[in-house]
Amino acid sequence: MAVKIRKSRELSSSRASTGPIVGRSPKQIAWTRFKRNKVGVVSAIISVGVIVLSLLAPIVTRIIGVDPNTLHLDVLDVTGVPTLPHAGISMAHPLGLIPGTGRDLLAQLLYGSRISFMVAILTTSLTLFIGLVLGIVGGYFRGRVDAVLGRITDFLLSFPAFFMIVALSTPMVDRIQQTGIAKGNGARIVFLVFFLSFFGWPYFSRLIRSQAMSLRERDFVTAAQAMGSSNRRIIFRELLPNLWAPVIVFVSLSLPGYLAAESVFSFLGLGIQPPASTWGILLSNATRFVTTMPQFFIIVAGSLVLVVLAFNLTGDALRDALDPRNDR
Amino acid sequence: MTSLLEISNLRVSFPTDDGDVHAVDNLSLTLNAGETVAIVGESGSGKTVTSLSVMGLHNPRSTKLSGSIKIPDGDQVIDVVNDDAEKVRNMRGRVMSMIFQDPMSSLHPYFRIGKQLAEAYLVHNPGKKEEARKRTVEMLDLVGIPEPAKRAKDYPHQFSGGMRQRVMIAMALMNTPRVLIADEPTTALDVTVQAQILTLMQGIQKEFNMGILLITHDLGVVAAIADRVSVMYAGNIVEQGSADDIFYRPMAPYTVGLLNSVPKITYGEKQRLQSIAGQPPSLINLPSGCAFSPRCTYIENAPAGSCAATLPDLVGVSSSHVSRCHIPESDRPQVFSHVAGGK
Amino acid sequence: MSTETALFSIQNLTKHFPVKKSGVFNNQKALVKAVDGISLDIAEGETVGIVGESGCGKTTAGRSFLKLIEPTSGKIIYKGEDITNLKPGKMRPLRAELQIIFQDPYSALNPRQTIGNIISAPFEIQGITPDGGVKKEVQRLMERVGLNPEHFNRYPHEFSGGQRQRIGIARAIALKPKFVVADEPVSALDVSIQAQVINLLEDLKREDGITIVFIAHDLSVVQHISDRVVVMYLGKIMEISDSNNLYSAPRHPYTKALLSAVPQADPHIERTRERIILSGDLPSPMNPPSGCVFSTRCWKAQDICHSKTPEMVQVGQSQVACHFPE
Amino acid sequence: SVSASAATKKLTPQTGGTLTFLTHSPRLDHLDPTRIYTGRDLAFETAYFVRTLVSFKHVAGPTSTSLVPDLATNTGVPSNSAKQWRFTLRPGSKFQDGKDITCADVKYGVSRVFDQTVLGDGPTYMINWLDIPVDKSGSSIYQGPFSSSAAGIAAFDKAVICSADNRTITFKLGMSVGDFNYLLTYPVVSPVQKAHDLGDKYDLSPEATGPYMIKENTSAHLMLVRNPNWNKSSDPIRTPYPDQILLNYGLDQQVQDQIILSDSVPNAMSFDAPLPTNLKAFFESSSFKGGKLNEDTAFVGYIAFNVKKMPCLQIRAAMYYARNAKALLDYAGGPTYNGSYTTSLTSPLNTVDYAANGVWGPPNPDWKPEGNVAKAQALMDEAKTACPSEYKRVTTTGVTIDVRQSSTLTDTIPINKAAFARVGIVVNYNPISAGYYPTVMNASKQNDLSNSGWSQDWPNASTVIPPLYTPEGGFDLSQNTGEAIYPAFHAAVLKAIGTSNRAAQAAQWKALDKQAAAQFWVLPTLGIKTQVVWGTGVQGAYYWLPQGEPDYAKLWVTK
Amino acid sequence: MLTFVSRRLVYAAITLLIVSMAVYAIFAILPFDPAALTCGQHCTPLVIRANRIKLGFDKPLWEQYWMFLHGIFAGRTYGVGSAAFHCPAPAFGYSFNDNMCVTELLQQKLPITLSVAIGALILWLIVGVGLGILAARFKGRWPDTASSVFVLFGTSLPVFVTGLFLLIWVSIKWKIIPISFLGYVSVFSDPIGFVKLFILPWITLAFAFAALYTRFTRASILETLGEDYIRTARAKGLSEKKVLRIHTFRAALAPIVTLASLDFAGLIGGAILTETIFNLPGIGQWTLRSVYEFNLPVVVCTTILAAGVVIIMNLIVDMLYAVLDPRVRI
Ligand SMILES: Nc1ncnc2c1ncn2[C@@H]1O[C@H](COP(=O)(O)OP(=O)(O)OP(=O)(O)O)[C@@H](O)[C@H]1O
Ligand SMILES: Nc1ncnc2c1ncn2[C@@H]1O[C@H](COP(=O)(O)OP(=O)(O)OP(=O)(O)O)[C@@H](O)[C@H]1O
Ligand SMILES: [Mg+2]
Ligand SMILES: [Mg+2]
Repeated sequence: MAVKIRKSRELSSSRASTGPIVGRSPKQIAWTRFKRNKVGVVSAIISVGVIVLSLLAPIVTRIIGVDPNTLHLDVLDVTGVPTLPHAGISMAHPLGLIPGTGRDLLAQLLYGSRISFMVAILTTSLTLFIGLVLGIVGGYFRGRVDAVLGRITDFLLSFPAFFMIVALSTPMVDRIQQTGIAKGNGARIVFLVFFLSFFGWPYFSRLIRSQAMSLRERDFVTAAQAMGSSNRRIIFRELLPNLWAPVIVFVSLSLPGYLAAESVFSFLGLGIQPPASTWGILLSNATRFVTTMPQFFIIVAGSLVLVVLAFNLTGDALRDALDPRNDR
Repeated sequence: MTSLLEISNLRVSFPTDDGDVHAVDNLSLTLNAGETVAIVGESGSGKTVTSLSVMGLHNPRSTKLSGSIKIPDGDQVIDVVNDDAEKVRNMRGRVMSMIFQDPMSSLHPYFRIGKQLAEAYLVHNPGKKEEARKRTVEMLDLVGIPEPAKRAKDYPHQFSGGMRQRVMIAMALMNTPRVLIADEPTTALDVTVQAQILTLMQGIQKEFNMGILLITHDLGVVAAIADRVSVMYAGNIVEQGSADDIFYRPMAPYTVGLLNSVPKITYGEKQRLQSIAGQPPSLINLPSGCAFSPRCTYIENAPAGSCAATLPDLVGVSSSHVSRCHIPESDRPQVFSHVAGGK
Repeated sequence: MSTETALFSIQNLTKHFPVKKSGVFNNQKALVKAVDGISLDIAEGETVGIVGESGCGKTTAGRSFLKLIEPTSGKIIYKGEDITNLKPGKMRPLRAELQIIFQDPYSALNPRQTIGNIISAPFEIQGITPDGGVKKEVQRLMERVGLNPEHFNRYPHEFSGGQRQRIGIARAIALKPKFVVADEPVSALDVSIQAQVINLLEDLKREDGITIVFIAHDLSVVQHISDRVVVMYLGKIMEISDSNNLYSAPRHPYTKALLSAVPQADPHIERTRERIILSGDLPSPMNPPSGCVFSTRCWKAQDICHSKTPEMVQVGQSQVACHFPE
Repeated sequence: SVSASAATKKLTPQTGGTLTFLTHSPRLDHLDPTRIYTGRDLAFETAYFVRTLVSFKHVAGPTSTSLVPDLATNTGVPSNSAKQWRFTLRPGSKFQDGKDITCADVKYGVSRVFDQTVLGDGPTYMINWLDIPVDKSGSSIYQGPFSSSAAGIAAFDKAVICSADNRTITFKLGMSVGDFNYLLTYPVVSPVQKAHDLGDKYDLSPEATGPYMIKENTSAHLMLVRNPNWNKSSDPIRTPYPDQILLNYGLDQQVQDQIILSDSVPNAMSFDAPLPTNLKAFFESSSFKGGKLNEDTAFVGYIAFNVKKMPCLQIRAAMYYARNAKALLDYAGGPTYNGSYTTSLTSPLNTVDYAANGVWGPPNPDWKPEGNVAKAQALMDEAKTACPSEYKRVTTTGVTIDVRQSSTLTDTIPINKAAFARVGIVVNYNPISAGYYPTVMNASKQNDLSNSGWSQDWPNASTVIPPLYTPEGGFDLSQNTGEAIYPAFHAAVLKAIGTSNRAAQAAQWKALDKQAAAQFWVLPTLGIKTQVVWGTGVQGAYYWLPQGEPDYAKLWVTK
Repeated sequence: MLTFVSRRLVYAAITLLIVSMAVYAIFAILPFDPAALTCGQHCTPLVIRANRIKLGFDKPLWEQYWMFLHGIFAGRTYGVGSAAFHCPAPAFGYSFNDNMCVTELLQQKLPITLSVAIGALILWLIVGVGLGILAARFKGRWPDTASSVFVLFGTSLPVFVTGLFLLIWVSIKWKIIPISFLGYVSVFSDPIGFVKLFILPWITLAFAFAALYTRFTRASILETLGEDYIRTARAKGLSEKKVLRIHTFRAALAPIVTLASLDFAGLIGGAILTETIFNLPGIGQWTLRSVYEFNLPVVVCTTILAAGVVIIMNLIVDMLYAVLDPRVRI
């Protein structure tokens, strides 16, 4: 019989398929994986929702019809607790009134979140920027620059950061005011953002550095060098796109961290000061009423916990979805 | 010859999010004393899964196993697949032992070599510390570690790759098992070291009259030490026979393709390699019929449409040489006539 | 062949990596002599194979050829020009002609870029616009290496190892290089796929006349594809031989041992052959043996071997560095 | 306005047990007699371990502001138109170590206040009053016992004289001070043994002269136990019932209140007023079984204008009228708990010197509790032409108020902002968390306004008007010395101090108070009320007017 | 080993020196006069000047710093004349608010902070590692789910929320663990009183940290279980229990030891919130208070102390690691 041999070129890879994942970028795959995680999706929606609400606080409060500054002194008893039923929770004041001044709690929460988020977002951005730049510089160029950066990182990491920020708060805020960069709460925000990032970037930069170092050893970087690529192009085209995963995870986990940090410093009286409103200030205010009007404390603490939880869960879900081990 | 190991109709699959991964599909195999049986196949064909099944090392909660793996232990015969896990555990390291592909990561980095070896002995001989120590030194000596008593006090990272693989072999031999499973024992090693290990394994087999189940993708290694060979493709055995049968009288297109793909050290004019086109299939959505059919160069010689329709049976010229193919057996020698190494 | 007529030539190339040994108040520096004085002339269109055990310096040598690793000393001459100390800016145009293919098809491709981007990168970097535009040329290249050109917009993870290796090859040949270092391009691949890639490389070599340095630890693969074979051990060249000649007449004891150790896919050969089993392991490149580096494992070693480094000598059709060549 | 809320049952006092005090303060200000100055410390420490030569009467009601002898046998014998005062010591009084208290010890005690560099914070009247010359820079030539020149020592020895029997002490003053003996209620004139003086360190463990002595003084608590060398016969004042006094520092205020509310520690008395949020639970709920006091104090709150930065009288007045006093009074308490509108810088509790000045508060028809917006607006309109640049600043960038950081700022700042906004005045706040007074007392650091408060040292406006309105007292935050009327005002103050006729003096103080009020050098806020609460085990508590605290000397516990 | 330690000690000393200089420099550029803060309301320029001299603020900065360093080793005398007093070495300064040498105060505060930190450490290790092991052991089943809920709340609830809840409700309202007024008692003199005093702070801190450790332990164990050498252990015929106990834990817990040591070091200065809420006069509360009061010598001292503990702990961790993991050579 005739022996028939098929030509190998005729074989397309159509049947010898590469699995069901066809035509999707790593981002899309991560997204698909993320979408499968119900808890993560809900948390992400909450997180984004909260940020949007806080950014749009003036509009939102106007729509709901609440105002953060209107005092309702007339409905307070001698101890400052609203005398209305359900502590003032009503259609007009969905979360009730704040004891002491009778301001609307929802509006205050929304406005209060703005500074809290501002601090968290600014700190995260600054940390991200410093960490990314120094991490890539150290990891990619190595050599002496890296050695120096490494020493500085080690040095900073051996500081008890929280402690240092507490210890430095008063003198540094005064110093900032004196230099005229900012006054009052501006100076306090500058202080918090600057020092939280100052002690925060080494952690992130280490992560990025190790990633950059391992990426640098990957052959695609050598390939780019072999093609005559400039360092600039390698950093921006080859390294950075591969650093998105740690960046996104870092952002989603450091936002709640810094949000909580701001509230702790305000709670201790070292952060932003009244009359500005932040979640930390609301919380420390709420502790005064924890027995006489527990719902105030529960709503404020609950909001903080909810937001931190939502961000953390989003971060976890993102981490799972972007896990480099699932990358291939 | 008594059979030390009898695998029949073994099926292993792993449920995953994307569907079940059918890693091993209906595999049967026997291993006799003093014999080396090799399983060859490409990456992902299910070799390691088979060897772990024999050891009973799959996680029962994430693995679906069926069929049977019978291993005699004294007067009784234990079925690794269906018997009590505790019984199987009791046999591990005593009746059957295993050496793994990567000697670098297979030893615990935190414990001294001696302790790890002695432990293997003590599991099955509780309390006999002194004997364990003696045997450790003995075995290290046997596998060719110089100054064994001294080296037993070292940690794994103080050994080179080849030495570590020797240690792994020594550990596998601590209780003089009858079945030794070697999963790619030399893949991570250099050729010169590989030669040392292969020679060592052959020597040990003679000494203990063990049955060795050798798992590898290197046809050279198979040719060097295997008595019988099973060729696997996508979880299936496509051909089984003596080493000579497989290398000189291959009956399955995949075996032929494999043999043709291997470059050989030759004098003079070099022939172009005959590669197998395409890629191995996904184990989740196996092609219908014969899993190899999409890549098969000889498909036109089979009855039209049969390859894509049904999986051929494992039948053969003789009971010891069987293969899977729809091409009529009588046609095959002619079809495969250009096999390079054929004699 | 002389350096003048060679397309590519290296002279006495060394690469020593400084490594830190954690000392007390000072960090003692130790040197890994990864490549220790190798010389080689490669003619245009020739394929030179480099074999040796893991860690003997193959990769380091290959990358030094292309100045992806700055050599410690020695000379690299390409087309008669000394490129050893060329500044990166001057080097850039040359990079189009000197290319590399990698061992690991996973790490060689940026997982965040499409195949199209990966293969078109050389054009972008070198600022070259081929006839008919980049996209068309990329698709032509994809077809050339046996990939479906429609997969232009896919990402590396959607391809199998063999396909990825083809992508890497397509990228390497995009600018029609003269000289390609293939660093173990098939080691990570299964036999069946390995054959596909070897065939592809052979086609390229034949059709485009590319000069290839083919690095592998698998002697049979190297011998199959190369015109000449270089055997390395501990950063040094032991033997350079015509590839056909190597098997029939190995001159260096190490080559001999290597050849005898490589198992062949043929039970008859295996059953009948005498295996030379080398004792011990590769010594550390941080502190290589004095004299002939192979002397510690050589069954023919005599006193001179331990004290004097052998010179490269011509024996038959081979050059060999041994005091007692066969 | 003493509300009779102290439900003290007529029970026989019992001896023994531990009386516990709870405070959120980290410590008492001072234990060293020379340095004790704040009301609560005075009440507490003089009740237990520091005796003074003279004391206020330990009884409930207004008669308590009269003097009775303590270590001395009399309340002082003035001579030479009150330029010389003589006191005789009571026999049998001993130090903790058993040594008799002598005139030399008192004299040594007096000498210590002169070294302000080592022993600051105490009342410094003695330095101004004793007949000791001053040097060119105006400081006394006597520098205290630690580092004095021979001339200084000689001058001091001439001013403070012990009799031969070491029992009678004579003070020679540089001017007439009719109420000099009131100063002797302060431990700054208590005996200290020279041999035991540790300077700065004496503050940690001063030697007791009272019925209790310090056993432990840690950062967590102060523990007092009975002083074996004190005997009842030599002390007409104190009734030391409990065996032990324990003062716990640093509690969270909420926790502190909850402990008393739930009567977790029946023998505990809160050293601080309860949180405003808990007032209802303490005072209006039947579930609280412990004791409570709700009383007026002599403490007057005010916000000092930095007149140098705010020279425009109209604006200062406008701020006064714009302020919403009612909201602030109602905030956490109202008149019941929070206090009353200020009508004079002198407390109404000082019945001799007090009179509503007619500018501040109710007698002024223009004044309205929630603010007189119309009047304030009119003043602002005036200011627009009278002081345009200041007007512009106040209504645009605004004025800045220094405040000490506190938890109630979250509430009071919005209330104030809203009130001032009614007439277009913008207020900013500068909360200061550390070193409030050193900051605001520094003229270059002080902002437009600085929040403060003052309480008389004893019932005489001489301890109010001079310290607050003239630099002599060292507490003049209003920077008013540049004002046109100031020289005349200052002269009148000096004259009033020297006036020994009490009625005539009172008339002068009233006039001065009114004059200052019209200038709005300060913005008065509230006369403050205080609340004290304690557990069911504490007995014998009543409000003691002199220091505005419970009379600690009379407390006992039911174990 | 010895050389490693001495080398690291030198490094630690240099780091501490830089820390102390940095802290000094920061306070030196302060916009106001530290001497002014040493006296209360009645501050006359004379007093401020005297205090400045007493505390050495009149000297140039480098000299002040030198006196500070010198004081650490040789003790330091403050004030002049018969009112002078001496703080014996190691003298970190003098706290004018407490009228005590900082070192003396430190001796009072340190046991409290150590009690808080050690107790919390033990509790959170037991709970965190225990839950982590359970979660890893029963991966995907209910103990795993339950522990992840715990982890979420533990990591999201701020310490002051947990602490206040425990204090107000558990301690005061429900009187489950009544509040203690004994002040600090040592474990040795009154173990029950000691536990009563510290149990709530321990729970508060442990709740936050245990969550972290549960998560970390679980991940670490699961990762170790996937190692090849675990498969080797199973292949020897070891029972699953032994595989876990002997082969998995040691490898999985090594990084936890590191983490725990560093967290512990952080607590020496960092239990600020907990100490504040529960009114424990330890280092954290002391620092916070000193920050409020602007008590510079204390802040300088505690900052250096806290950094020192972290640095020394880092050194210990590295040594521990070398003990735990034979691959690590030091
Ligand atoms: N626990 C598991 N869960 C899911 N899939 C698995 C699991 N273990 C193995 N597999 C899959 O089963 C298939 C066979 O794997 P196996 O390890 O047996 O291949 P192999 O022949 O040993 O290959 P190699 O030569 O690469 O070692 C592979 O596709 C692998 O991905
Ligand atoms: N960047 C480096 N720093 C220090 N040592 C290095 C470096 N790169 C390689 N080496 C060492 O140099 C020697 C040669 O390495 P090289 O990678 O060239 O070997 P190879 O022959 O390619 O080995 P393989 O077959 O494993 O790829 C090895 O001992 C290696 O450890
Ligand atoms: Mg395998
Ligand atoms: Mg290599």
